[in-house]
Order: sequence, then C-alpha cells, then structure tokens
Amino acid sequence: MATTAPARSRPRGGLDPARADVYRDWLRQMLLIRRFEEKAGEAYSLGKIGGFCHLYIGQEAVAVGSLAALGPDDYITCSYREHGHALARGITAQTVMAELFGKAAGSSKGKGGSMHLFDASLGFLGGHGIVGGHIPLATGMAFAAKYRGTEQVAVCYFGEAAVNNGAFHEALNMAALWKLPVIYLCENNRYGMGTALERASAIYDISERASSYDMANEVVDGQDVLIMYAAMERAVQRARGDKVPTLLEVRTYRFMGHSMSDPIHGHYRTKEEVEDQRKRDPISVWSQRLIAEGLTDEAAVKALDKAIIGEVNDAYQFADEAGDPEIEELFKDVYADS
Amino acid sequence: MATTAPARSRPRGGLDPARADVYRDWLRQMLLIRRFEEKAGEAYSLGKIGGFCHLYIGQEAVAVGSLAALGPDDYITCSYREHGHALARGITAQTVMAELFGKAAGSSKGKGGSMHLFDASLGFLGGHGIVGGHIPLATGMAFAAKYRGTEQVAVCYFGEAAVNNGAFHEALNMAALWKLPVIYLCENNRYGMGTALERASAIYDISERASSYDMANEVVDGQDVLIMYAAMERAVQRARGDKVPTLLEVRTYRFMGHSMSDPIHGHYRTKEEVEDQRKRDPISVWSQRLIAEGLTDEAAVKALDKAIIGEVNDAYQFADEAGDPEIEELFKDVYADS
Amino acid sequence: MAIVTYRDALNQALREEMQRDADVFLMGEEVGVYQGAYKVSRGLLDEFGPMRVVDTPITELGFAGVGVGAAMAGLRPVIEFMTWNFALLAIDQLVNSAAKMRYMSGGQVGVPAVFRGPGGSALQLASQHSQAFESYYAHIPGLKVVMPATPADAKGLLKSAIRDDDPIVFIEGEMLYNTKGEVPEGEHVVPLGLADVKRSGGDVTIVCHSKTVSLALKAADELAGEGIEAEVVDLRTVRPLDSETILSSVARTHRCVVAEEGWPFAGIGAQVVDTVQREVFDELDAPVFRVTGADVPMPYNKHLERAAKVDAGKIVAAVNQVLYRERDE
Amino acid sequence: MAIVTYRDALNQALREEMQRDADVFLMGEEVGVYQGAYKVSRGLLDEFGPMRVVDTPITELGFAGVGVGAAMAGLRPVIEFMTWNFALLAIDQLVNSAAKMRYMSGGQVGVPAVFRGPGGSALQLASQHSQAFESYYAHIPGLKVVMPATPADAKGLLKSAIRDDDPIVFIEGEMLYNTKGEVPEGEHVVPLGLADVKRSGGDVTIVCHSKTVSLALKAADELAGEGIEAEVVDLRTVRPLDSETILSSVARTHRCVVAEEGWPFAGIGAQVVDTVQREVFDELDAPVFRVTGADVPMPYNKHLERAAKVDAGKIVAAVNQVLYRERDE
Ligand SMILES: Cc1ncc(C[n+]2csc(CCOP(=O)(O)OP(=O)(O)O)c2C)c(N)n1
Ligand SMILES: Cc1ncc(C[n+]2csc(CCOP(=O)(O)OP(=O)(O)O)c2C)c(N)n1
Ligand SMILES: [Mg+2]
Ligand SMILES: [Mg+2]
Repeated sequence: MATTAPARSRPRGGLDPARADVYRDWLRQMLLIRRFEEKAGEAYSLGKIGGFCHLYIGQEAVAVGSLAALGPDDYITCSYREHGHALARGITAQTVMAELFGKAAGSSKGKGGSMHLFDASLGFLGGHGIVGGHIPLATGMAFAAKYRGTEQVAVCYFGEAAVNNGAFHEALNMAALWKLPVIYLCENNRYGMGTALERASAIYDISERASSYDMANEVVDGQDVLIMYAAMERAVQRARGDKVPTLLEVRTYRFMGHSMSDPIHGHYRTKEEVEDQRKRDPISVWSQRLIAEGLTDEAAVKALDKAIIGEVNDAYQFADEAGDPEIEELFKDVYADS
Repeated sequence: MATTAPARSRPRGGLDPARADVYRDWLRQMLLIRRFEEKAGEAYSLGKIGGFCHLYIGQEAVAVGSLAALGPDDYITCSYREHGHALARGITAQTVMAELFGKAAGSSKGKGGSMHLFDASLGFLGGHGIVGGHIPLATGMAFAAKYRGTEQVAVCYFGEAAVNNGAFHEALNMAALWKLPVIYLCENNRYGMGTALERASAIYDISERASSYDMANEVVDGQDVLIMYAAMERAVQRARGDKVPTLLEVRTYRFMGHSMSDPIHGHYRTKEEVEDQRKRDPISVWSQRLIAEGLTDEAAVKALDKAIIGEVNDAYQFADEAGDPEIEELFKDVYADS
Repeated sequence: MAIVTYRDALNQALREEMQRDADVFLMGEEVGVYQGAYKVSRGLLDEFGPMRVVDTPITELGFAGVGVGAAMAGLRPVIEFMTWNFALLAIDQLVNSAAKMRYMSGGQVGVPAVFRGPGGSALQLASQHSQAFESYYAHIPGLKVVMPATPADAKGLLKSAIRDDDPIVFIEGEMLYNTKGEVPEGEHVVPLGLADVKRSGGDVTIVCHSKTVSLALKAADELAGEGIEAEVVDLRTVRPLDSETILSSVARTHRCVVAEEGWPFAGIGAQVVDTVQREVFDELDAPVFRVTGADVPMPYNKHLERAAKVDAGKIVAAVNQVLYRERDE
Repeated sequence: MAIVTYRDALNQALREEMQRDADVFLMGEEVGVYQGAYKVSRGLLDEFGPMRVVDTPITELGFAGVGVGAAMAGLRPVIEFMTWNFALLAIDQLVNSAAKMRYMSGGQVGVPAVFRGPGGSALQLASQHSQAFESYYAHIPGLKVVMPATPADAKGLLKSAIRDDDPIVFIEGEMLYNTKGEVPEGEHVVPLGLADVKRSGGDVTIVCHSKTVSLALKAADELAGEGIEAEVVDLRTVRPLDSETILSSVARTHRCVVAEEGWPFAGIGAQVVDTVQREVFDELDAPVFRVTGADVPMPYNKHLERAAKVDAGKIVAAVNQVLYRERDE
C-alpha cells in the first residue's frame, strides 16, 4: 500500500509569525468544511438532502491551501465533490447548505443541488457532474483571460480518475500549446468510486502525464495546507506571470465513502487502510503545527471549533426553514428570456 | 523545417541475399500502391470516383514494411487513407478499385467507398472515417485476442493529428494497463489536413506520448521500407511474445494534398518543402538500394513497373465495367437479417 | 414462479448467458470489484474472473470502442454504462462505429454487442444525471433499442439482446431496479421487437415504455374506477417499433395517449404519434396526446422535480383530453 | 441587392459580427491558415489575427468545451465543427454543459456560444460523413437550433445567433454552400424562432428546412403545373419551433407534408406531425405524411445514395398521397 505523499515540495523552515492570522484562518476554514460536511451527512441521513452527496472530509487542506493562493477575479471550477471549495472560496455555509436542501436561498436557487454549486460573483463557476467534463471548461476560462489580456487565472479541480478521460488529454494539450493561464489541480485521493488509481491508470505518478504536453508539474502533499499553499502559489505565479499552465498532482485521501450511499470501507479498501490514512488528518496536522509553533493553543482551537459548530448549526437551521423555489421556477432559466 | 526522420532505429549492415525475393516483393508492392493511387487520382478527376479520396503517395514504405511483419490472422484497422494498406494486405487492385468506383464487386459491395475498405477474410477490419475513432476498435480486437488466448496481434494505423484526440489517450491507457497485444502505428506525415503537427500538438515527438502509459515506443524512418519492417518486427514480437503494446511513431510525408480537393502545396506548406521531401521518395530509396546491392537492376525495375501499370489498368477497366449494386442493396446489411 | 427484483433479473440473465457462451463478457466502470454501481453485476467477478468481468477506467468513449472492436473480432461484449447520461461521451462509437459497421463493410463485419445501463429520470440527481436518451439511439438505423419495464421482461429481453447479432442499446430504468415481479425460472427469453399489452381495455390506448408502464397501469386503475377501460401497451423494444400491436389497439380504442420520461421535442412519443395518425387516421376520434417529462433540464429541488416528471395523474389528464372529458375534482 | 453564395453570406455575417463586437471569436479545425475546410472563414485570419481566429487540434470534445468555458467567462465564441458528423464526439459538452449551465446555476451563468458547421447528406461520403443530426439538438431544452436554407437567411440568422445569449446549434447545409441568392447589404438580421413562407399556396402545406427547402420549392413548381398550389414553410429555426406559422398554414390548406434529410425515427418531422395533428386535428383532411432520408446508413454508391436521399419527386409523391391523388405517369 502506498503512502499518501512522497512530496517533492516541502516548504523550508518554520512558519512566518507575521502571517499568523492567515494560518489561523486556514484552520478555521478547514474546520468549517469538516463540520459542515458532518452536518450535511447528518441531514442526508434525515432525508433533508437528496440525490448524490459527495463529502470532502479528509481533503480539506487541498481546497483551503490552494484557494488561499488565488485572487478575487480568478476562475474556479470543480467536480461534484465541491462543498469544500465553495466554502473556502467564500460562499456562506447558509447558502451552500440551502442549496443542498434544494431551497430558493441556495447558491443555485435550489436547482443545482450538491453537485452544482455556483457563485458567479466569486468566479466560482460550478460544480460539474460529468467526470472530466469541466476540464475543457476551465481551459476556456483561461482562454478568455488570455484573450482579454487580463491577469486572471483559471483553476480546475478534479479527481485522479479523471486523468484517464479524453477530455483531460485534449484540454491539457490545448492549454500547453496555446500557453493558457490555467492550473489543473488533480486531487489524487487514490480512488475513483471503488477503483484504486493503479487499477485504472497505466502509470502511478499522475504528474507524469504532463510530459505529454511539456507542461510544468509538481507532486504535492495535500494533507499539509501550507505545502499545498506554497505549491499553488508557484503554479499561480507561472499562470499569472509566465502565462503557462501547470498540472499539480495533489496526494490526499478521502476519509468517507465515495458518496453517502457508499460505505467507508468494504469491497475496495480495508478498514485498516482508512484508519492508517486518518492518522494524517489535515486538520490535526495543521492545528498541531500551529500549537507547536505557538501560534494558537488547544483552548483556542476548541473555542474556534465550538463557534464553527454553531455557525454550521445555524446554516442547517437556515436551510431547513428556508422556502422552496416557487413552482414557476421550473420553466425559468432554461433560456436567457425564460 | 524539420527533416522527416532522425531515426532511432537503423538496421545494421547490408541486406540479406537469402531474402532477395522478399525485398523485391516489397518494391513490387510499393510500386503497385503508387501506380494504383495515380490511377485513382485520374479516375477521380474523370468523375469515376466520388466523395473524398485520400491518396497514400509518399507513404508506401510504411504500409508495405509494417504489414510484411504480420501474420495471416492478425487484425488491421486504418483511417480513411487506407488504399495502400488494403493492397499491401492482399486485397486485389481490382477489388479495391471497384470499391472506389462504388461497384458491387468492390470490397464493401460499393457501399463503403474509398474510406471504408474491408476484407474480413484477411483480418482487414476497415478504413474508418472519424479521426481517432478506430483506435479503441483496434484495442478491442487486441482484447479479443488476449481473451481467447490466441497469438493474434492487432495493428492500428492513424495519422499524427489523431494523437491529440481523447480516443487515442483512453485507448492507450487501457492497452498498457491490460497489457494488450496491440501496435499503434502513427503515420506522422507532418500534417493533419492543413495543420502542421507543431501547430496542433504541444510536443514534437509523438512517441513521447507513450510515457504517459509506460508503453514501449520507437521513432521510425518511414521512408525506408526495411527500417520500417525491422521496427515493426520488434513491435510484433513485443505484442505476440511479451504481450505488451507499442507506440510506433513513423516519420513519413504525404506527397499529395490531403484529399483530391486539396492542392499539393499552398496555404500551409511550400512547394520547396514538398520538393525537398520528394527527394526521399520511398520507392527510389528502396529500388536504388536493391540495385546498389545487386539484388535487382534498372531494367528489371522498369519491367516490374510496366507489369504493374498493366495490372492497375486492368483494375481500372474491371472497375469501370463492373456493375452497380442492385437497388435492393439499399436496405440490406443494416441488420443481420436485413 | 419466483419473485425477484428487476436488478436480480438482469443479474440472472447476465450470469446465465455468460455460463452458456464463453464469448460473452461484461465490461464497464465498477462492474467487478465494486459489484456494480447499481449492483446489477453482483457476484459475477467471483464466478467468472477478471478477464470476463472487466473494470474500466472512466473512459466511456474508449471502452465503448473496445467493446465494438471486440465484437468485430467475434466476441459478444456486454458494455455497461454506469448511466446513459455518461454515454453521451461514447455516442460516436455507437452511432459511427457500431451502427454502421455492417453496412459500410458490405455485410462482412457485424457488431454483436450489448450496451446497457440505467437511464431515465432519477431522484434529485439534477440536470446532468437525470435524462432519458432513448430517442437518440432509436433515431439510428443499425441500432436496436430495448427498454424493459418489468423484472420478467428485463431478464428475457437481456438474454435475447445478448444473443442478437446486432448492436443493442439496452436501457434499464434507474428507478426500476428495486421493483419486484414474477420471473420464470431458467430459460426465459423474450423476443426483441414485440410490444406487450400489459392491460387490456377498449376505451383508450396508452402507449408507454420502461418507467412509464407502471405509471400507465396506475392511471388505468384510476380510470377504471371512473368506468374508463384503458389498454396499456408496453413497447418493450423501442426500435424496431412494434407498430402492429400499437395500431391494432388504437384501431379498436380510437384514442391514444403516449407517455415517456424524456423531453417532448422529437421524442419516442412523437414517432408513435406519427405512425398512429398516418396508419389509422380514419380510426382516430381525437388527436393523439403525449405525456412527457417537462421541457427543462431536471431541477434538483424535489417539488420542482416532481412537477417535471411524468406521473399517473398526468396520464389520466391526457386520457381525459383524448376522451374530451371534463373531470371534476 | 447583391447576389452572393450561402458560403459568402456566412462569411459576411462572421466578419461583420467580429468587427462589431470584440468578444466574438472563431475557433475550430482549419478555420485559420487553411481558410476553412469549406472556406466559410476565408480571409478572417488575415483580418482578425490568430487570437480571434483559432485553429484547433482535432479534439471536438475539448474545443467545444473550451468554447463553453470561454462563453461562461463572458466571451461570444463561434465554434466551428468541420462537419456535424464529428460533433458527436462533443455532444456531451453541448448537452451536459452548454444547455444546462444557466439552469443548474440558478440563472447565474449563461453560455452565449454558437456551434456551427455543415450538416446533412453530402455527395458520396458514405455512412460516417453524411448524416443529419438536428433532431439530437432540437431534443434538448436549453439549446436553440437554427438551419438556414438561403444565403439571406444564412447571413441574417447567423448574426442573430451570435448576438443571442443562449447556446445555439447552427447547422449549415453542406450541399448549400455554393448556392446563390440575394442578400441585403449591411445590417441584415433575421430573428430566431420565425419560420418563413417561401411560397404561398392553398392546397397543401409542405414543411421543410435547410436543403429540403429548395426541393420543396421544386416540387411545388412541378405540382403547380398540375394545378396544385403548395405552400412551402421553411422552418429556419427548428427549435424553438414556430408552430404558429405551421398551424395557420395547415388550417388553411388542410393537408400537410413534412420533409427533412434525416432519418425518420423521431426526426424533426415527427415533432411537426405531433404538433399539427394535436393542434389542428379537426382541420386535417388527411394524415400528415413525411418525406425523410431512407432509414439506412448512407451508402457510397451514387445510385444507392440517390435512392436514399430526399428529392423533389418524393415530395411530390407525398403531396399526392395527402391529396389522395392517383398520379399517372
Ligand atoms: C463521465 C462519467 N462517468 C462516470 C461517472 C460516475 N462517477 C461519478 S464520480 C466517479 C469517480 C470519480 O473519481 P475521481 O475522479 O477520482 O474523483 P473523486 O470522486 O475521488 O473525488 C464516477 C465513476 C460520471 N459522473 N461521469
Ligand atoms: C473527429 C474528426 N474530426 C475531423 C475530421 C476531418 N478530418 C479528416 S482527416 C483530418 C486530418 C487528419 O490528419 P492525420 O491524422 O494526420 O492523418 P493524415 O490525413 O495526415 O493521414 C481531418 C481533420 C474527421 N474525419 N474526424
Ligand atoms: Mg479520486
Ligand atoms: Mg497527418
């Protein structure tokens, strides 16, 4: 069994005390995602959330660390496992939870649900449900940035199972050929549903796929938010400064089942494996580091967690009490004038 | 401007006199293709052949050298530029020409035309018209060979423009993952219609795409039939013996336009470039080599050429006089029982 | 007769055909180790091993093409799409390779492959995961399209499909997997191309397939309470369309409603309407009405979703329309 | 008015819209250096440069998605498919991304992109290169489908399509590029969603679009010689369908024939039949008849191909059928 991350990119030295607020905020964001997802799981079991619901627990450092390196005008697209990215980008817990509940106050007016969170004002251009389908979309957003001569970059989050799909290949070739400011961030959580990476890909190191396009690439430890941030900063610099794309292979792990209907372990992975991986929980990795470096303490973390649990409970209550969309909404938003 | 082939794989030493008949037959096959294509072009101009017609002139050594390394039970699939492969595999000039004329005596009863030559008895499973579309098909044929435990290999011929397509990527990954006996033979003639390789692919060396799948690969000089044969022999050995796939990047050049409606030079390449490339005409390369090594002489080549011109003229006449399919054929072959 | 689920009926068909014919294999995403995304292939990997139950990468275009190629080489692949929504990525291989191969090879090369998986609207899966694409495949000469509504038909039709020499699009009802019904044991084969009258009646014909069959039966029950006897014709095979069964029913009832889960524009129902009005025009006492999914991408919210979907009430309303019947509620 | 070809009319529309709006760009295979596979984009690379006239690799799925993404970011891409046959590889991006984006984002993100290129049957290009897929796109809520038959409509409709805020499938007639007609100079915009009566007549309505319009006009000429006055309704926009124009014509003529190049099963014509028989049932003096391409993959041989295609004679025959007219020849 392979370990999560023989990371090529470790930051040197200690933390920068001047950035303590930022570091603590990363912890807050990761905790928010964790508590939000736990609550979403609960709401799902109660039938408040329907359809598919893919939790992000275990991968929090990836969204938080990488999105921290972006600017306000940048474009973001994700797969269906995007609650964490939406929250880290700044969509409120209330709005995300309301969308999961299918309410009119949700980020997509209750029409999109868990897999299709959007906030155009934040450049958050969707959760998408077709594996690989949004990789060309992000490439198009980067094309638009280049076309207009803006400083924007586009980031595309997808799982490691998507790299076998033709859409990945076609998009990366165009991005490299045309030198587009795009970052392909592959969240390698080792499984696509029940299929281990090595049973679906002829090579183990996803990052090597970049060589087919002469594209910059890195393998990143996705369980360490700072490492993630640092790698993303380099990728953003390449995109914004050098105007070239990057493929980041971020090694992480999904602590829950693929979706709410999939058990945490069973046919395709053992209980031991999951328990082993849980030892590198990104939240404890980071909170322990902050405590060790004296930038926070146990009590503060506890208090923070409590506040976040409150925030998430509020979001739940908000979503639960919020209204359904009017039935006329059924025929709206099909066309610009409908 | 790049030259055709900085070949990695040159055969060592001189020719093997014991194989003189084989060598001369290669010359015969290449000449047959050349004269056939010239005649097809003529027939097209006369309106005897309709639709698209993609000539193979300049690339003859690729089909002849590579097909010489196959056995009778192997599977072959090609793109729409497949007259040469059909002839080299042994479909008669009459049958191929009749198909181009749309006649009932054609290899697909006149229903397929230039782009869809088939002869199932020879394992020749088609000319295909969707760029990249037949790459998964060949992979499936190799899967069938492995499934049944036969010694068959499957060969897939496609142009260098197809390697950017998702179908290529998806198929190669599966072939490598599952260790299928398949040879992907990319005929890199430097252009996909009017698009030079380097304007469509982020990397110049197509063979490097194999590294994304940990697949064996070679760059081959496609203008030298013996080099082509030797490389193909190695690939066949890997497929039949070691049961693993190979990607061959074969550097060649198309002397004619993309199809009959495309001028030889113009928007996308210069007259000088074409003239320069014509200096390495695969037929003169080979005939001169045979003459130099005393395995044939000018007079014999002339006589051979004359005989072939006769054969091609016969094929033309056969096709011209052959009958159209009965009109009832329109509704036949849609289903097994139709 | 045993009572089995639609899911298990499919499983039986796969198992029996794989036992019968060594050329039959199953390929798709999660069909093996994971036992199938919808558990249709449960147990098959254990029984037949990894060469005959093949897990694929997420490459619908690629593995559909592998299936077509294997069929060209004489095997009988059963290719599972996790759902037909994802098969849009592979449709080129179905339309341009599978459907055309026999014709463009002048009859030399057939493609005896079955492409199967769930289709139709699901539960709160939103726009990209809740679609009915049967009209896409039924449009194509060279393909056959099979859509069983009951466990017995699921088993019997899948066995026929696997034995058929042409490429088959076999669309299972995503919402039908848990439904139960009697399934004859052992060799139970339902021929392709034959509709089935699931309920007889003389007042109106309801043409339906897959999920809408149970809705039509429910509507017919409701109508029976009001003295209207509806005949429910389950197409079972959408292409070729069994016009004979449809037309002989309409010729008796003189009224027709067509129900389907998909969108209205150029759906299966449009084709049924075309056939009915042309062939038995003089028998019709009213225009043919259709009941379809709403002409919108599927919304996530459950109330909107319910409003978008076909239900028995909408079928009853359409029947009332073709009967020129005011209904007091 | 200037006489220009359908090809040049399209070229004018592209050029004028690119001049008018810097957000409009053209992307596709061979649109630039090669001047377009069918020369629709001739001269545009020179005028607008490589950032606005973008040659792509042969990656229909990829560049269609790039177009959708660029449109999500506010540009107005015109994405050329070399032909719509190849667009099957990209249809997931049209159906699952472009058509759904506005809806599943709750109205936040539109996709103002035009996907264009030639469709319909060609000349001896055989099965994979000679197909009509308009019913696929017209089936989808969220897409609009535009299919001009004349140079003037080609120009005016393409300009409207580029200015429209929704994703448009714009299918040009592969056999129409060389046809000539009058095209108003300068600002000539034809609104989407309106059919056009290309010839008036009181005896029968012929509904048609794209290539079949000229065939219907030819058939109408022939019929006029026999005293039958046909009204020729050119749909121009297939989705949304201009039912009003169709129905008001049929309400006057009481007879209707629908012609299209595509296959019969669940084609555009089936939808027109559905609409007509439902909305003006009591006005119909005969069933609606359809003329379609033969229900087979397109054969290469030119005699078989001719037999497979729609022609004026087949339209005349259908008119005779709906007129219950024996024809002596
Ligand atoms: C084209 C397509 N095929 C299949 C699916 C079904 N599916 C949804 S998620 C998934 C696994 C994806 O795994 P990965 O890309 O690693 O992302 P993760 O779920 O691990 O975040 C599959 C097969 C789909 N949504 N789209
Ligand atoms: C999917 C698809 N897109 C576009 C085309 C049109 N087309 C036919 S051949 C061709 C160029 C292919 O070039 P290459 O693969 O290098 O093969 P070559 O013609 O050089 O032998 C194109 C774009 C097609 N047939 N299929
Ligand atoms: Mg994964
Ligand atoms: Mg080429």
